[in-house]
Amino acid sequence: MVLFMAGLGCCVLGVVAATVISLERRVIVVTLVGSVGCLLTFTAASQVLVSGRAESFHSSLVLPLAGINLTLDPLGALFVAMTSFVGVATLVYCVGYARGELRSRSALSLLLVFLMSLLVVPAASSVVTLMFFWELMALSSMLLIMVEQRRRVETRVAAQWYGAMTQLGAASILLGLLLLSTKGGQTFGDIRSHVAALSPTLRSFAFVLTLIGFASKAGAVPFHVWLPKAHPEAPSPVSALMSSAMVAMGVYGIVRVGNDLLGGGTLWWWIIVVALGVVSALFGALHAVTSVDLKRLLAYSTIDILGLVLIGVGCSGALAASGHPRTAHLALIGALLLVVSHAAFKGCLFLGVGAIERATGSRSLDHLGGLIRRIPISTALFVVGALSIVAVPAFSGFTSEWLLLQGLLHGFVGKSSPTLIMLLVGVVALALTGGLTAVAFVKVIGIGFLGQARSTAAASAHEVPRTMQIGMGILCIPCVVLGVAPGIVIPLLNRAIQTGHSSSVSRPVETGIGLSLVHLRGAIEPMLLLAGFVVIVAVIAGANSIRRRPARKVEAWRGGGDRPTARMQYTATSYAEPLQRVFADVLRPEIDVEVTHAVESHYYEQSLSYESRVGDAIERLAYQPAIRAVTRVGLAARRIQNGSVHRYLAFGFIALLIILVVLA
Amino acid sequence: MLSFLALAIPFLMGVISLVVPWRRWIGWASAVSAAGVLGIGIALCIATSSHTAVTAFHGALRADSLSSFMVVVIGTVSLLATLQTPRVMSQEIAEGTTTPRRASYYVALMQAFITCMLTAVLAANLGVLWVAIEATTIATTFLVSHYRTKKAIEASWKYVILCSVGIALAFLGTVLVYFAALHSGVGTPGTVSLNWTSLMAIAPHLNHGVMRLAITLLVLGYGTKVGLAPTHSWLADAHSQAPAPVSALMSGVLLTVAFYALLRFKAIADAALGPAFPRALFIVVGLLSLLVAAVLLIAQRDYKRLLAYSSVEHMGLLALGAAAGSSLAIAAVLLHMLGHGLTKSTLFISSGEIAHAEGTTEIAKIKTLLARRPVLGGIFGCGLLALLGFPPFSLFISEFTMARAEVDVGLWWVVAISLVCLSVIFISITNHARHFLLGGDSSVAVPLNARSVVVPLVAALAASAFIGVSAWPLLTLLRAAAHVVAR
Amino acid sequence: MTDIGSSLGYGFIASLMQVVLVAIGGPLLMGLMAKVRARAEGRVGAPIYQPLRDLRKLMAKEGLRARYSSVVLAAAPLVVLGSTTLAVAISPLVTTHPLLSASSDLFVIVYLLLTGSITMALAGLDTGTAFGGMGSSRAITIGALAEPALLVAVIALSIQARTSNLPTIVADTITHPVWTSTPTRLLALVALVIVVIAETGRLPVDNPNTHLELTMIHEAMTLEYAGSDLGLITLGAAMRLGLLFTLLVNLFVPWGVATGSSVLGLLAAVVFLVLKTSLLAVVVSLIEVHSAKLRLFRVPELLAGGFVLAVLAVITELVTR
Amino acid sequence: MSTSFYIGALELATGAVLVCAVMTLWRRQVRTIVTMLRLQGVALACVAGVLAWHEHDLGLAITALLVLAVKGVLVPWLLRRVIRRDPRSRETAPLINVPASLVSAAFLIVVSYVVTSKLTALAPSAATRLVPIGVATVLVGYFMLVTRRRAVSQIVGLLLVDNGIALVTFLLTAGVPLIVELGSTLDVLLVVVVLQVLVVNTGARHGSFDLDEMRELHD
Repeated sequence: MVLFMAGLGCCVLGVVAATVISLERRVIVVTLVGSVGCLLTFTAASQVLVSGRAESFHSSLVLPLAGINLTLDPLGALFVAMTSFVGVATLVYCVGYARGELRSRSALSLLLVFLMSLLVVPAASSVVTLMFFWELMALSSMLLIMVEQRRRVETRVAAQWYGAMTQLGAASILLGLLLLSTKGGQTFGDIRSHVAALSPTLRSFAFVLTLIGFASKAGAVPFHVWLPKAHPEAPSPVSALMSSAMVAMGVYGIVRVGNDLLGGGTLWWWIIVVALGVVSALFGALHAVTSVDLKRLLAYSTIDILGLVLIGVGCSGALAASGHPRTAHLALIGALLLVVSHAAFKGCLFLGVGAIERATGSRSLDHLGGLIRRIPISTALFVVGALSIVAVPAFSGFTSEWLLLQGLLHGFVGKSSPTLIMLLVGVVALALTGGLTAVAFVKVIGIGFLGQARSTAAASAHEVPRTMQIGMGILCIPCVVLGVAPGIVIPLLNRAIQTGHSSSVSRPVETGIGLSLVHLRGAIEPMLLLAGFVVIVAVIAGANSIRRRPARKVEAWRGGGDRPTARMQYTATSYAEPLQRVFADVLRPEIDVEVTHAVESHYYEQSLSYESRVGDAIERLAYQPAIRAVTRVGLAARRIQNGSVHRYLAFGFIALLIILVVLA
Repeated sequence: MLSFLALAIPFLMGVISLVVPWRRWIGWASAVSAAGVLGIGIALCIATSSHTAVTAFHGALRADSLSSFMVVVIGTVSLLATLQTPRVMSQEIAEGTTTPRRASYYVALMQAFITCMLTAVLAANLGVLWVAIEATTIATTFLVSHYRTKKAIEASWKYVILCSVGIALAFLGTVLVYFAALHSGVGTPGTVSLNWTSLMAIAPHLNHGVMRLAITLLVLGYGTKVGLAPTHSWLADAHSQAPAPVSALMSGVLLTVAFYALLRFKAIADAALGPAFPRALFIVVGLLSLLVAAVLLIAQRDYKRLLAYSSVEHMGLLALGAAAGSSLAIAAVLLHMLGHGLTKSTLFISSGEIAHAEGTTEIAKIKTLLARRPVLGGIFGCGLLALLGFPPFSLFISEFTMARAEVDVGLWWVVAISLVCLSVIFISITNHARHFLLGGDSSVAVPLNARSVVVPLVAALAASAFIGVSAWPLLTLLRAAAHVVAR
Repeated sequence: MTDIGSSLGYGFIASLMQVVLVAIGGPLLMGLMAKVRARAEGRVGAPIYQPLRDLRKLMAKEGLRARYSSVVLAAAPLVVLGSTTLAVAISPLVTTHPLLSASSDLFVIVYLLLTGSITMALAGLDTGTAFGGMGSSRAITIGALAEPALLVAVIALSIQARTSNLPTIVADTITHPVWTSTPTRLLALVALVIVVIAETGRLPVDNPNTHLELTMIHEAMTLEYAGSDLGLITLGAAMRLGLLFTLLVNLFVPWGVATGSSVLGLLAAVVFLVLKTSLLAVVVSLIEVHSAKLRLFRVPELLAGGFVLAVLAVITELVTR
Repeated sequence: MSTSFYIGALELATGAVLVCAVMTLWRRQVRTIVTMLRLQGVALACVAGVLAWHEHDLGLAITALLVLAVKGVLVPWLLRRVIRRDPRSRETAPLINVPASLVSAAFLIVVSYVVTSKLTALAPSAATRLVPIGVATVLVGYFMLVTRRRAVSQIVGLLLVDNGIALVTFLLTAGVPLIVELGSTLDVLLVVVVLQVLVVNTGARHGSFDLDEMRELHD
């Protein structure tokens, strides 16, 4: 715990440094101090994960009228470790990335405040501590989104949306947790000991309330609207932190409250969770396929992956509730591993987009192309992240999704039909999203990095500073390591979920050279697979290159026309067009085609313009009407204060009469 | 003796400012007197920290830790407000909106206003408390109409009429309490008085029917002054027209002083009627205020009125906290009073500066403030964040604790409703703030070179943040003060 | 130790055998299907071993690469062929104890094949020509739509066998012959056939020997390839075909697959496998003869049908359990 | 003195207070209304005096004189000045016409009888029986505030409320402690002064003081 507090201290120190140090040395010092802090917290967290012993800290001086409670148990430690890791990478990246507003005092100090709150939230062990740092996290991230608010109005709108959604979420979390802490004591320990005494309806009510809040933080549909707005507008390091660490806090919250504080709960809770997950996964995947703005695409894929995680968490909860603790653990491990690897690859991808933006000044796929020849290193690092997210074997994405699938697969044993149906739906959603995610990222790599440059900026792109590459590289490590040798982290995950579920079963996954399920038939050895693949490719390449001249460079086939130009290539939009057409009923794209005919004949066209936008249907159909309604109420309410003193007096008079009559 | 000093200092200051013609130092002197009040308040807190009350004037003045805390709140906010006096006044004299004579009046009235509030919180007799609060109305009327514009006059007229009627009802309520005390059947009529302690002593024997009527009238009456719906209407007008420091003082402490009166009476009512009835009463007015504030903030056009309605909102929160009534809740209520005082006065003072710089109080007419006036906009923005209950500012912790206390006594549905209202308010205020704070480029930034504005306001925000993170100097005091009116 | 050593050796031999078998059998399978089709249409058609000849010719040619191509274009053939070969090596075609049989998981195979298609799609985009993009877009779309049907069908099988380990499933099926006739298997079979037709680019989804730009899918992606690269890719495609067909038959008619560790058993298994697979090939090509190529936007309907069948397979498994 | 006379006097004076209140609703001439107010002040003083005599309470006697001085003399004088300065407020312009006002006044009186039963029940006596009248006066005053458009009539309404409360005080508790009584009366006086200053100054500066024009401050 000393180490942990020291790490937080470093963050505070960094805030101070950010405010006092002069511009030229500010960034490097702040990032250095922050990274040291993250390393300290990372060490503390890994100690807890390895030893499995929780450590705690309490002080009644901080946070008046309640006092601060911090407990670093394995579950929390997992998220702390994850956050610290991403934090280090992001800060290193910042050294090269930070320009303009991001180097300002306020922005840098806010960045560290954000990091600190991210580190404390999983360690908070009382309602007030959690809410305090939760809100601090919300505030700092909201302000960080606005760092570049002077340039674009979208940024301000995004920040507003984010603020509103996070406020609503926090409100419902607050109410839920307070309901749990009614029977005296608001520390998590008290809640655990008292929760049994609460009525089931109250518990369910509390769970649903907290679920709404945490799910909105995890970007679950239909509470996701803020996510595709906020992530693109924030500076890349911030979006990386938000998408990899902050969004994961939503999952943490659900696991903490549902599994730990409420100790499992009933089946239908988890059915809701799975339902949320399924909808988000499909919705996110589809929008990711059709998005053209890189960050928007990544944001939607975050919704997608977090949806899968929710499916895992929900199914695990349901299995536990219907008496299959082993498979429940398996699914939960899969979900948590997915969270961790998502943090790695999504962080890497967001930082990569930052690099692209720095190199080309654009985020839109339709302005990119051919980057693999201009910025090879960034491309390579980005591709690692992409391969990991499309779950190519021997990358982290595959391992976690495999575990998740095994969890669901071996869950098909019980007789409780709701569970089975849920598992079925979950599995189907996983299957559906797998292919779509692949399309989305093939599109990103193929359109963005391959082919010819679609703009002069892309054609004259330059490789980004070394520190930015290092930052991305740090995040690539887990993408590969978790994929090749998942045995390293599985034991830690086992420990993490032991605190999660009240019932403690032996480890569901055995780790040797690969993974093998205990008492269940299923195993993979990614390392050996990789080795086999390498050998085979080597053999083929060798055999192929015997007495052969290197291939001659020629023009691409002209198809009988002129030399193919960049404008002849498929664009991002046209690449996804077939799928967009297939799923038109869900996506509701707004397409307007404009044809101006030649004056001579109706059959000849002068010019033709085609535009297709895919807006967020849920925002259009659910949120906008609500906003309009509230505004109408507000306008109507002005009549209360119409300036007439007589009306004001009448309010009092009527109130007086009512009182007198009621009390008589 | 201390409490007597607390009254004497501002009173004398007021007299001085009337006899001595206006000089800039008089403004500073008034600030000094406010600082003196604050000092005495702290001294009182230390003196009363061991659950003992300090009395003066044969018990006419009585300071227990609750009153001492209120003195501290009054002192703090008055200091903030009076620190503006020298600059604002000489500025106005220079611009010809004020004459030196009226500047002296201004100072005198401010001091009178402070004296009245101090009397209210230090009076042992609830009748005197009433007189003092009514007197604040009189003292502030001409402060509200300071600028003598048609609008200012209108505002002060509404202010006087509405508050006087309301306060009159409060007097009726007080009389009923006295009546009930006379016929409580314990103690000879001679001994019965309107002293809070003696009333508390016989509270359990007071007649229920009378007490119900009394407490209801009191809530309605003093509620007018607190700015609780349905008699909140004067608030927005008065606050938007008064000079910024006056609005700061009114919104920052006047409302809470009136609420202090309600706390005293609620203690009696709880003892007499049991918690249920007063609780219901406070919940009704609290939720109503929140609701009114929420709907009126959605389409608000004037940022001073916006601040005023947010005062209504926070008073509603206080009412709900008082409804919970546990000592934890009351401690949170008191903390909220302090935090709200700091934040709201900061906001009003800075809004005054903005209005002076921009020449308008309409939200729609101001754009890109943060870019053009970084300091002023920054302070105002931070103030808004504090007001919206974001950590680390103290309003977060007090609101959280009040909600917690309310849920503890089973009022979770109240918390739910209030959270909905708070969210609406949050969205509306952020929406307005977005429109007039954000955007623009910082190339045209004009620095604000008025240290007397920046330093106190930043200090106030810092103080609010500090209290929010760690209120160790206050904790014992808060608990002691809460213990006075809550078991 | 020796036991492990021997089993390792055995596994190695078996896997090698499978690789060779599929590497040669895949092209022959294509030839066979072409032949059957030709005969059905009343033509003589090319000899069955024509594809092998083509391969040899391609391998001899010099390589050409487009000027605007990157490393992806060069690496794609290796990755495609490599991933397919790995899948072939570890899946139970002639024996239930191939190399790495522990991790010859259904999902591994599926994702290995997915890796292949992803690489092809990227290669199609690499040269930045319109046709490459078109082919890649269409192929990946079809792949994405086939993926769920494939996975769900696979899951149906795994649920029945209580594992997703391929050799175990095959072995269990041999020990429980009943399984092959359960509705689950039959539904899954139909679903898988549809998926396999889509994945291998046969009619009615894609016409393997069209060169009309507007209709081609797989061919459009490989348009920029020539010489040995084209050879490797064609071989990869052929092996993919072979693997999917052989897997299909082994999952539904597993008899003949060597469960023991005798070399004789292996040889017998090879014979069995060849017979079974050729039979399937003939059937598929006969279907092809009688079906015209679908419009691209009719394909999703077909695959959706496959998907629904797969889901039905799972459900029936759940209810008939 | 005999109780019968005491009760008679008390009832007479108390009744006078209410009658004056109702008259203010009835008459249109502001001048007359002010006269009514003066009469009411006197009547109130009488009530206090009678009670003081009956209870032999010196403090109450002083209060009676105070009330006479302030409400019977000072306040009406101030109001007359207002009227003189502000010609527009010679005629009241009610938002609700006179007959309707009188009907609602009757209704209010009934209400006050109903609601005060609890009070009289606690300590039934000659004085407390009359409390409803006091409450009625308060309500009528409040009603006037709500329905009358002229500045003066609003001040009058406010004073009616005050008088009513004072009446209730006398009847229920034979007056609150003297210090409070002094304070409250002084406050009333000051309020009237303040309002008078507002009206007069505004009249001087902005032409006239018209409540109908005072609707600039709104949302």
